[in-house]
Amino acid sequence: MKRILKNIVMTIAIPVLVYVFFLIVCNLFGSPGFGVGSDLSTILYTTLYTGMIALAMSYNLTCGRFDFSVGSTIVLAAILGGNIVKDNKLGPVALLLIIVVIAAVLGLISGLAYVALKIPPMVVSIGIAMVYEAAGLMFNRAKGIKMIGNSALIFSKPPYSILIAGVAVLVLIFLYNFTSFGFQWKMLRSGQKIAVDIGVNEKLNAVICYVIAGVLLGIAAVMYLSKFGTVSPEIGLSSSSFFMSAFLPLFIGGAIEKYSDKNIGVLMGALAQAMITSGFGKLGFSSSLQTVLNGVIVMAFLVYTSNSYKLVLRKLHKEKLARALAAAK
Amino acid sequence: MAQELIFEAKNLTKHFGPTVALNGVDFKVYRGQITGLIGENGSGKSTITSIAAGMQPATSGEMTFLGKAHSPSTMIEGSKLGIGMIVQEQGTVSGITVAENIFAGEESRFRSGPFISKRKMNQEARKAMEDIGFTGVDPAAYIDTLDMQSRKLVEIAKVMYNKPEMLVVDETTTALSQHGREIIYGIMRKMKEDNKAVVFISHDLQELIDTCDTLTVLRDGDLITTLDRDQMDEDTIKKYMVGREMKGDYYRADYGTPVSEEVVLEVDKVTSGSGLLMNFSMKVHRGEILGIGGLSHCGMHELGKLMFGEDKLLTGKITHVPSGEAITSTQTAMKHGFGYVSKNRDTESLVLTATIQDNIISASYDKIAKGLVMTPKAVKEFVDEQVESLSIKCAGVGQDVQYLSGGNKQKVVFGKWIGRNCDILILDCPTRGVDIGVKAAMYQLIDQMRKAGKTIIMISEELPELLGMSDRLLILKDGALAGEFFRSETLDENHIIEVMI
Amino acid sequence: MSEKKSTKINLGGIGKLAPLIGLVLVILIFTALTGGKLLSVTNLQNMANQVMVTALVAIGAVFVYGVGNFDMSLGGAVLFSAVLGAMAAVRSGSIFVTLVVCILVSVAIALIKGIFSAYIEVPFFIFTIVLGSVISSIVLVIMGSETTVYLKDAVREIPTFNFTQMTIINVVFLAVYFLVCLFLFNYTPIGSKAKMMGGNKVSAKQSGINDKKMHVLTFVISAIGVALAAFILIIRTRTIGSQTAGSVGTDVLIALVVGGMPISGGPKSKISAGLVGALTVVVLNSGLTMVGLSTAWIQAIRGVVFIVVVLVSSFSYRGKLLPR
Amino acid sequence: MKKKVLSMMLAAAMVFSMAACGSDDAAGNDQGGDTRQEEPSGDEDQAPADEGGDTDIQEPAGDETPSDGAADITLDGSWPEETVKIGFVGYDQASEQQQAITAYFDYLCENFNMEIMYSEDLTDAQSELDFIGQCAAAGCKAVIGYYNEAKEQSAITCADYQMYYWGGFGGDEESVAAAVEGAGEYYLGGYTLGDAEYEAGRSMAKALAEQGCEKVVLCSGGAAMGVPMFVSRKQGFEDGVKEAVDGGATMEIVYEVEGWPGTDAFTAAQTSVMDMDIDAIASTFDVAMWFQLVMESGKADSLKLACIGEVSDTYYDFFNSGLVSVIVYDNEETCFGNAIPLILNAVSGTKLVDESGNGFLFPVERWTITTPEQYNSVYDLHDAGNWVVTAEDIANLVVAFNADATTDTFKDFYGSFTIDSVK
Repeated sequence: MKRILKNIVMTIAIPVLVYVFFLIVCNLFGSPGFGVGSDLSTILYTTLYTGMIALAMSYNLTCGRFDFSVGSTIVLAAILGGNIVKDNKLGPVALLLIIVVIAAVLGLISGLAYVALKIPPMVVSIGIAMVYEAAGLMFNRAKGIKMIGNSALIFSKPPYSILIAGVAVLVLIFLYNFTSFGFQWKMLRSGQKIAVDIGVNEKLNAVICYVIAGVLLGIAAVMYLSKFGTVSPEIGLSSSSFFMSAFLPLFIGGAIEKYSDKNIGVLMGALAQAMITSGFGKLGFSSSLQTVLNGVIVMAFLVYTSNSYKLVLRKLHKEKLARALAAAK
Repeated sequence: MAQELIFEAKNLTKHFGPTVALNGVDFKVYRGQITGLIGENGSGKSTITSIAAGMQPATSGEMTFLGKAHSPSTMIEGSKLGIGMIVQEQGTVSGITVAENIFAGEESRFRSGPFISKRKMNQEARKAMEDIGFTGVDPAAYIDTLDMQSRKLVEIAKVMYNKPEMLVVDETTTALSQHGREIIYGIMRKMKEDNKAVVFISHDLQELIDTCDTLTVLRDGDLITTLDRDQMDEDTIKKYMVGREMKGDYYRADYGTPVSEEVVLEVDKVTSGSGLLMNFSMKVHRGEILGIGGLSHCGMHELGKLMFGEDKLLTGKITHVPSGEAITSTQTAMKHGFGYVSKNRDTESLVLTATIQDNIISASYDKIAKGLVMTPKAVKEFVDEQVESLSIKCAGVGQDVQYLSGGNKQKVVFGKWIGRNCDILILDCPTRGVDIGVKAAMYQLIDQMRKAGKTIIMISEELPELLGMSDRLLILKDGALAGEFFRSETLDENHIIEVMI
Repeated sequence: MSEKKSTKINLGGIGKLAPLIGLVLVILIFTALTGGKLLSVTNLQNMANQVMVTALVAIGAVFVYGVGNFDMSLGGAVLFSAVLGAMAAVRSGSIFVTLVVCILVSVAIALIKGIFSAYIEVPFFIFTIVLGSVISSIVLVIMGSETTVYLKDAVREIPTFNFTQMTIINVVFLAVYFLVCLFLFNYTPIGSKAKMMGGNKVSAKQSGINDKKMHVLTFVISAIGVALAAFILIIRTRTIGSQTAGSVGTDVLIALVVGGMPISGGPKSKISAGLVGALTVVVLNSGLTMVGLSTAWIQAIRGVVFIVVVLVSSFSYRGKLLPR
Repeated sequence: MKKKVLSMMLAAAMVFSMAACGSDDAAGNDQGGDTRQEEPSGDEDQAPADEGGDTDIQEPAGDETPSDGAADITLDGSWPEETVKIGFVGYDQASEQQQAITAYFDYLCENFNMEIMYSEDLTDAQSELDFIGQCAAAGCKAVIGYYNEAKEQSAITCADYQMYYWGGFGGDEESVAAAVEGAGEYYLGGYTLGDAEYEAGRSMAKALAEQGCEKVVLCSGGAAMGVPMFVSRKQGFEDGVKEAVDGGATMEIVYEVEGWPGTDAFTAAQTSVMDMDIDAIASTFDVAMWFQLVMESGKADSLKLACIGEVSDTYYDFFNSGLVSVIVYDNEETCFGNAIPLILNAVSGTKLVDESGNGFLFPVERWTITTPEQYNSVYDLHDAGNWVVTAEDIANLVVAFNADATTDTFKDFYGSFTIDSVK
């Protein structure tokens, strides 16, 4: 029982700390409206939206596969799906299904491309991102999708946003912990050669990761479309701006994974990121200053996670040193 | 008793790109027998067994197992068909639990409805470990919490869980402690009693002679002969392995040559960051071959790295006596003419994807470059000299090191340090994974270097090599000095083994 | 084991020459498609100017990628040195001061990156993506309300260069920097050390290669390329805004990969990858635009060509495991 | 290894020597059109080109009878014989204004033998100059500087390539003077709305004041990022508010939202704005990203939106429902369409120039739409496929068609066009 309590505390530690910090700072300096009323709904939306993107990237990044085509998948899925729904005057459920299916197919394509060509994933994903962006531009003569006020756009507000994101996370928890895909994924993450020698089908596992990423990006696309009602095509790899805010959740998720589950960890990271952004907003920082501060926080976290093994090592050395000195006497 | 055939390979062939690992080998394994397999590195012995186990496909030829045609595509399929294999390298994946390692790839066995129950998996894992007498490990713990020995035993438990009809033990014993070896010998004996088959591969001739019923010798991908128990003795085995009479002395022939009193390196109350080495002191004299032996985890490898400034030094000091300077980093060590050949050659002494030329010059840029300029001519001279003097067989200096044989790779490493003409050479298992032909050349080379006045510190897990080559031999046990022996004809392995184990 | 001549090498050989073949192919195809206009004098001058920034930065980046550091912050570095250089130009009015400021600023950024990659272990690739966006935002904070920096308000008249003079300056800068880098990479230990470090960090360290010094040194060499690119940007466009050099980060990556540079660096790195890659990309862009395709088609084709060239040059190292 | 390096050096040397010798050539005969240029086009400026049009006058003489000039040239895309390729420097293909311009130019290309080459999304001076070079290589005759970061440097680069340049640099006289001096006869001039961006912000504020809005939120877009266009629009809006307050209205800017939609910061700011009790949101770029939020918050009737935008279907139902009350509209046909007559005249040898013989700045009206009737008058016209400035109007301004066309007739036609003159 004690261990479970410790796990829960550690899992929610980071978001709670961030919340308390900004609550104090905002009330002292900035306008006091932090984490209350409409600000809360923004934090909820940003948490779920950034969380979906971060989760989509987490399944590939931890296996060494950086995916540049995240942003372009969201844009293309929203534009194709949105126009189909708008032209045929379909309802919200159709909007969700169509966009998620399209995004899953886009994920499948980029997964198959990577597995078939066997060239570094980062390189493939840049080529794929270019092609998806170009497709988004060609479709509908660069008008993208404009369906403002359309009745189907319900997914940016609770309860629908929580519903779709919640179901997605539950499915992921099930897949990650209770299916052979999850087990084999964990093995491939740190023991690629051994796993492949034993007989684990790495290609299938990689493609599944890309499809899962596709589905999650589809959900993110639906939420984005519901929030703004319009998506315009990106060009010149500028769609990479979509995943800039996903790094912090990814690393916080990595740190929290031991205490609970990777997917919950990433969501907690997204919650922390959302609170940081709205906290900065309340304190009246300019958007460029916010980018700088966000960047510094991510860098600090990068340095911590990649050097935390040194702390463990130092502890071991200290113990051994004590034993050596004792033996020497 | 009638020997019942369990496994047969007919005209088995395997090509790795241009090189031929196996050409047309016929190999039979009988029930109730431990079939020994021996051969140089690259002779194809591991290739046969990994094809049988399903780790890699054969280029041509067929196999029959338990009377049926047999060609498994993965190790999981192989184990289901009844062939289990234990390899030398680490076969467990870190970052996941012990149970997940044991049932890697076979999770669906514990599926109840859509879920895979971790509870059932842990239960079965505990049972599998208890089957081979390996107790006291929590199957739900992360495997990283276990030391090397226990991780290997987890691997053995995994293989035995599938109740294999034929078990392949591929050079596993060398990396294990005594306790681990006992477990393996026990398993092999039990398999033999249950009228199942065991294929045992090892470098240690004595071990093979003690345990195997028949011994098959392989060389360069061809099956040479199969010896029965009575025909097995070390010299005939070696003769078949090398294929020609061993000309001249294998090790050093001279005894009683005096060693200069001058101390060139002093190790004073040293404790290494990792491993067991603690408060260890020793002195090294100029021009001597100092042998350091012991079991694989006794701390000698950490000592080697410390002397080269590679590892973290918790206590004590290592000083290069002639200059009085302490060795704190690789740069200072190399400044004083130190050289270091690591035990894991492919991951620490060589860059496999680089060319032979780049590897050989990688330790002597300051020697080749005049000022800043390193002319291709100077580089070519430097490298050609090494390739000739060590007679490295290769398609050209521009060939990638990864396409060379084990022996030639080791020659490149030696070339790297000899090119720099170091005074003090630290060799960690210099002849590991090298075939006997090249081993003999290595020993001659080490002897020549001694004669040229170089100081050599040879760390090795093979006692015959230590006995044959070193002027003075230190034996380590659990991080401390267990015994010191001096070179003499009468010295033999038994004295040393008592101290070592 | 018999030592038959390894066919592996010539298969790899084709892989090595793929980028050069790619460049020639692209030139031939588009010369035909544009009825020779591609190689018209105007367009050659045009391409010489366009290739400048990408080539200069890519050639320097070969050292950094070679050591195994995957640097995505080059665009930010060019922007930062260009903005500060332009500001110096306006206040000092002298071209020489501008060049010196560009060099100092880009070397300073290089040292920051050097410290992080050598002394503080960090997943360098993600670090530079974040560093790139931070640098661009710092530029906005510095420029504040000054919006864009125009050379024409300089204290003393900065000499303007007409079109042809500009081309000559470009050619001289690129040729000199390329030859210096060619010399450093192939005729001094730096290149070989970088290749070894990129190939296997541990064994490079065990051969006595001082990895910390090498990390910093390779960043400084790349910083010189960044500074030259920023300088040329200033004197050519005479206007530096907050969006300058926005796409340099990805252009350099594409140029290096198309030039045959392995993503993780190591022994197969070659200095020619920077130049050949940049030339191929410029010819491709120029040809596609001249053929009169819409922007969307241009980018789609560029994406496909990018993947195909990488596929061809990856034939020399195909393993059983999926590359990471 | 050595063979490859040598072959590589050879390739590089070959490319650069061609560039170097190419550049000597161009320096040699700066004046005349480059004879070795591949395109068969005759020299535009050497001798007055006399394709097709029988009128052969350099300067527009007033006494020519208009009738015979226009008679034998039909508007079916056959004139001028040799297709006039024009480069268009754009910054965002997805922006509504650029899409509206593209539609208008497509219509004109059906009437005149023209071909427009659109640039990729250019963000900085260097890629702008690269694109201009690209147009020269593709054989363009002129470049329309819809987007301009490098100011007069673009005009000078066009002159180097012997191409005409259209662009008013946002009404910046200093840059126009430098362009005239640097680019000479290749600079055609451009429209000016008298510091267009500043005026747009000011008229938006004025219109909102007239509609009695007191508490206003301003979306300043790229102002914080130092993009000149947005900085002056914001400045204009703030001054407009000050003027309204001096004129007795109670009006103040309650909150400023920076940056672009899509970033987390923008989303957070939008939500907090919806909480404030404000009666207007003004944006220095489009305002479509607010519709969804305003509709959901149920403030559609109490809130007014103003923006610098387009007459297009996105705004149609929101303008008619009264949600959007003010649109400051640079009508693409008058603001950017005027480039076509200038280019056609220059290409056919009858370049329109001001009294001192150079390219000139001419004022153009910026329309402030405040009533649905005004909005629908333009929208219905476009919807039905006809245009405010038709091909015939443009033909009238080209000397080859109508000998009476002069710089003054051109200035009057475009200068006087207001929302009310739309039939």
